[in-house]
Amino acid sequence: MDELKKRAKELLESGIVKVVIGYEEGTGNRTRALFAEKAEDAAKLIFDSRCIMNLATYITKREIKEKGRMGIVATIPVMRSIIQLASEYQVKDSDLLVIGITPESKIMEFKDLTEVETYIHQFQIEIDARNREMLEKLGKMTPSERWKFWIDELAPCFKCYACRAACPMCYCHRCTVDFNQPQWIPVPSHELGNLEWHIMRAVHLTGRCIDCDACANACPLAIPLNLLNKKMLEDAKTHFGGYQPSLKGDHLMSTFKPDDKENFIH
Amino acid sequence: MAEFEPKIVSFVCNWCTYAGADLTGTSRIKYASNVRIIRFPCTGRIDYMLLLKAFDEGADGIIVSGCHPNDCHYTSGNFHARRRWIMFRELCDFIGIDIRRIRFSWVSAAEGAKWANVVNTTVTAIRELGPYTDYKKVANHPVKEVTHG
Amino acid sequence: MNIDKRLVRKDSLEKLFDILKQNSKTIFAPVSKNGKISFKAADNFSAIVTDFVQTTQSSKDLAFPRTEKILDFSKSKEGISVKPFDYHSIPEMVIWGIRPCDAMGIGELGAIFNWDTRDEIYDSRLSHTTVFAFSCNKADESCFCTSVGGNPGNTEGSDILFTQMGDNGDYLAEILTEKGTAVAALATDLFLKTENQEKEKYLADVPVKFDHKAISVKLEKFFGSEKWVEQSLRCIGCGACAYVCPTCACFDIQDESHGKNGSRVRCWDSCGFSLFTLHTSGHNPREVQSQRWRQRIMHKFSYMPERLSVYGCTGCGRCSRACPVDMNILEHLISIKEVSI
Amino acid sequence: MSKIGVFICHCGENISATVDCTRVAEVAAGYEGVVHSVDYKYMCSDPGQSLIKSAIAEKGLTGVVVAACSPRMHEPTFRKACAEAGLNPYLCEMANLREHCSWVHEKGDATTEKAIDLVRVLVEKVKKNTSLNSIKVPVTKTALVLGGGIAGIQTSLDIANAGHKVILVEKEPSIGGHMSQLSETFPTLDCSQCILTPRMVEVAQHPNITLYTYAELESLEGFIGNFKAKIRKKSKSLDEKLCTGCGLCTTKCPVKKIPSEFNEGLGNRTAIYVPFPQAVPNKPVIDRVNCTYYIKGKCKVCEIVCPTKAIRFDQEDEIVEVEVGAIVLATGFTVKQPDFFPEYGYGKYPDVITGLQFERLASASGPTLGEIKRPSDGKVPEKIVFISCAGSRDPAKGIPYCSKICCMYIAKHAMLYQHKVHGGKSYVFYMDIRAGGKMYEEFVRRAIEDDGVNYIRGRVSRIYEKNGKLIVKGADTLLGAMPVDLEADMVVLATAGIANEGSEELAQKLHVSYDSYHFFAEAHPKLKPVETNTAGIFLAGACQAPRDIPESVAMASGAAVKVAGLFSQDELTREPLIAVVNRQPAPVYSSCVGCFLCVSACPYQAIEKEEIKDRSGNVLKTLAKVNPGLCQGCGTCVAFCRTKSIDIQGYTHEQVYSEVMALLNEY
Repeated sequence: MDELKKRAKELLESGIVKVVIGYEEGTGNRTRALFAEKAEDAAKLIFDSRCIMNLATYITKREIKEKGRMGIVATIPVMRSIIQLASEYQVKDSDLLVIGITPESKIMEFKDLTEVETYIHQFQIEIDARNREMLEKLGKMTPSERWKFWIDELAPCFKCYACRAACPMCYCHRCTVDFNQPQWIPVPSHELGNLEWHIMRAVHLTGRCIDCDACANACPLAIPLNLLNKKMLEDAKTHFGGYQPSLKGDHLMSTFKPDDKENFIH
Repeated sequence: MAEFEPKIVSFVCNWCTYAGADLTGTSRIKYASNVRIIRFPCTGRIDYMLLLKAFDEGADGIIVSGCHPNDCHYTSGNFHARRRWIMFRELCDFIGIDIRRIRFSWVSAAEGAKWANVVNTTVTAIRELGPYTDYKKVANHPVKEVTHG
Repeated sequence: MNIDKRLVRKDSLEKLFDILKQNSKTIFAPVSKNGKISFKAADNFSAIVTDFVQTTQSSKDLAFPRTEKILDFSKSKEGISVKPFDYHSIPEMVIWGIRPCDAMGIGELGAIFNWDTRDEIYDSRLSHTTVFAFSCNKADESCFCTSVGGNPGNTEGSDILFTQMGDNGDYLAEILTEKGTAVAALATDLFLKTENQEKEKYLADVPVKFDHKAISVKLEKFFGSEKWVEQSLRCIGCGACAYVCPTCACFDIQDESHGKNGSRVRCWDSCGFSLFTLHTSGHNPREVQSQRWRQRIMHKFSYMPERLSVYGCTGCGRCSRACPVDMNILEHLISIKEVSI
Repeated sequence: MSKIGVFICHCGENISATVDCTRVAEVAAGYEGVVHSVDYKYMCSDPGQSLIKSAIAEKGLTGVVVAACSPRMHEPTFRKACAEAGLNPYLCEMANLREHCSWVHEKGDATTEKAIDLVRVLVEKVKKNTSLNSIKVPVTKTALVLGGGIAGIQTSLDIANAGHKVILVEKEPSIGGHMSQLSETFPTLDCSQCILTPRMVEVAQHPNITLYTYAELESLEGFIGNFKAKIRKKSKSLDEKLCTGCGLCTTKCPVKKIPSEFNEGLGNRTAIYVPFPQAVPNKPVIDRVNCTYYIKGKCKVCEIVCPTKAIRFDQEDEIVEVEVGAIVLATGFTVKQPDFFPEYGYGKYPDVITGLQFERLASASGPTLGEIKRPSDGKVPEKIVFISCAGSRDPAKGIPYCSKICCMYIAKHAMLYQHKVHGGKSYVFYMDIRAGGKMYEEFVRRAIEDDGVNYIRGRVSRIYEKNGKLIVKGADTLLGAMPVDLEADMVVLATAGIANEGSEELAQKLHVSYDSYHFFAEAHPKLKPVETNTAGIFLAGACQAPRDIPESVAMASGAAVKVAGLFSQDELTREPLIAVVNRQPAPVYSSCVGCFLCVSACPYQAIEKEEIKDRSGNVLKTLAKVNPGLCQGCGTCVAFCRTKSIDIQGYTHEQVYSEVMALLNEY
């Protein structure tokens, strides 16, 4: 990835960007976010299969935004997040320069977000085989079996909100879970508090989640909470022909079709 | 013990279903007394969280009802609501919430008889399903002593 | 009391477990779910996992539950009637299989809960708890107990400390407290006399990485440092570190009421959350993540030693392992050690 | 601390017959915060209302719950009563014990229990109610009317005669629209221009009407009562003040062979032209596309001949900005161009024409001065065939709807033909004869019975030419689909009425919605036929769907009344039950994060962006802001907002939450 280092160095030297958000070697064979501000920091940049964290999470973060225009090393999921964020007015061209990484791990430059949008639209959001299998398995269960499954899976959750913090789409300053007049979601991490928090999370990400798995990867207790988002993704396909992040801002859940199905309404 | 009397909460829009239920009254059509109506301006206003809250607080069933498509007083509130319901139902079902306990319906201001029928059929259905103990257990009021991981 | 050292055969552990159960003890032991190990009430010995460096969650959950009802109340026109905490609801517990660092953490947590008014509930949970710690015969790169005054065979905070003598070997049991003695007494024939009382050679090697006293001295002049921002840029402000930490004690009090009846609940909170210090006025004294990160380190390595003369860190390394963005506390402490001011 | 008063109404025996009202009152008295709870025979009666008023005065109530009939019945009554007693009307709620309880359940404990629950719900709700004040929006008492056809003319005159200013914008050089092209009108056969032109003149002379012809809407912003519109006045290359309309220029203009739009291409006009003799204003415009000067840079004959030196070749488009309080859309419709029907050979055969072209042929002011002559050789057609539903009611052609006016004008055309061409033979191919309307059916019968028009129920499959005749191949479905071949001299197609080109763009400019055929959509198909879903914008005539003259005029007057009603007050007063975005102290400002997903969810375009700036004008935060003039209070945004930053007054989060709690818990 010398090309990446080189490009990042140029961008920082030329002042085109003030900071490059990328990946660096972490501890214990992990990789982590790097915020390169000086040209020499660029040397620390790496990219390999371990670099799966969704860096888009950082572009809405105040301390990083304040540094000035950001360059961001962006794989396809990251690019999708960026476009979704742009469609929600959280980021614009002047804030951001996308240093794309293609599925073949090639560097790819983009003039602006419109180009990024066009690029990612070639790829459909596809759920991986393992999770698809899991969805099918759950689909075959009876509702009460699923209920047992989820109550049991969510039991360990102690509401550290790592899933929320790691999600690029969870940029709200005050999450509904912190809304206390009225207290919609119980604060304690008892069964109800956990259940309703995860339902709410799934609802709020419906039509916005781009399936990057950041939430599940962040969970310190390995709760398969991304299954909820994946199910919503599947259902969006089934009922509305799916969605793609789009600068047009025609959001799945803020629009409707007069002929949306209603065989369940009687 | 006495027969189980389901508690059913109903979220309806002011312009169609609420008025429809008024018509049921003025037409003196009798129906089961298990249902309590909460009035909203539009189905578009009905927050999915309210449905969960109703179950938390011990409802055994829920009715959500508003204007037929194209009759919405606000032109498209019910269309927005319908799209949310589609996804919310899927999510509930996936989590194992018993969606047979949530009845969605369109009842216009002219359908007094339909409202009575919606209530009666829902009450019968919920009576067969019995109390929603699964959710009540999870809701645990009063809070149990401790929750460990 | 003087330490009574006994030999416990490897295959006696299960017998011991069963005897404890027969004596109606609730045994919390390391159990694995989705590959993550936490302390759960174990019904049978086979459920217990032993092959790990460190559990994902600490054992603090048992004396300081994530969610704990502290009272019930009922409102009426006449006023409010309160049903206070039911101390009888506390079970007789044995924590089985925690590491010496966690055992040390129990004391540190206690120091916070009792620094002025005593936390009756915490204390009485603890008084009903017997701690069976197991020394570490292996460690990983996140471990640093030796840098914060602990060690892999540390007896502090344990009632009985078991040290396995060699792979698949028998255990040396150090009965350290009255509580330990009492529990051992339930199964005297399993605690055998032994001459071989040497445990050091079986312990994991955890090199000292820094001097915690030096760190706290440095921190006194470190508040304004640039380091905090540099270190915490990648911190996303979740509570994972605090919730797996054996000594993080922040909690929130919530009333959950339903009509006229309700319960008051104590539940975990974290200084890492952006709303933790948000005032109603809109002012937030810790507006940005770097300030919250600083608070975390200062609290553990400066404020606690200063006010409670204990450290808020046992070197268990859980926060580093649990962090989704690789905020490695050891790495950061070393880098603080290395800056010169 | 709340002081709630609860008032249980017996409604004579309507409620008390099945509900134990006294018990309900007793139970309610026990609720926290309830300081007064009584039951009474008729709460809505004067003594009933004074019970409420005096309780408010004596006990200083902070909220009132009246448990009686449906709020849809008496909520205004009791809110008014509270207001008279000095309590904010929005601190009064009603529990529906009659329609929703006593009338629908048998007498018994269960019914009384339900009544108790319903009361408790409203008691807990009203505790969370806050004082609200009705919203006032200033109204600019000028109306903008888009389109100068009969609908636009009628609505402008009605509004102007009601004493309000009107700005009428027409994109053609003259007002008059399609009606001015018509010969006679059904069902009375009176001359179209004879009844229209006086109205056109009235418009031009009316002191309250400003007329902009050859002009179009450029842009629109604002909301009901407060619109700002930019109008583009296309250059006429003419100083209208100087022009006397003598017409010398048009006679001298060397470019004479431009097909006349007004005559549907059946006649010609010059490059500087007045669309038709009775045009209003009767002043020419230069058609720059065809003018020699604009093409070659020389000519200027008109300038030379003009006695008042009114020609301005260098004149540019002018943008006028106007402030208006209401807008009426009367942009009309157009007819499907028949090249759409290759099977009928339009364009290929000059004697296959449209209904509108026939109107011009039949019109005394038309190219043939009212004689029916066929375009190809000017011969009088001896046999003429009319084909209805040319495009209409033809899903295959993408127009499933009925164009509504064709059945009648075909009957009229056939009748006119029979009157003008004695001994001529006319045939009408039809699917059904839709003659709903006063004197309509009779009119069609007259065509058939008195004037001997031959009606054939069936479709025409194809038309082709054979030695100077048009062969019309059809079928008569009343005779078992027997093939009918006719040798016609002329064929008239009743082509479908469709939305104007660009109606979609216009709708988007105005934020009004449109149907799948691009006709503008009314706010409610039954109850709001002249309103759009954007407050302050109304519809008249065929821009909403194909309409005939009487309907267009009726609709135009309807829209005018809506406008006059709106203008009858200096301020718009609206119920404050609308959405609001929360505001908090700096540096938070609001929990809104400005994702603006609510903007796309709002059916009324009521949500705008608001920039929070510091003293030096730097934007600190961009938030959603609800425009109280536009918000109708549906609450779709409220349920949609992730951060619960939008709330709706009267149905707030706190209110509905407490209702659910109250319904299912003991208090």
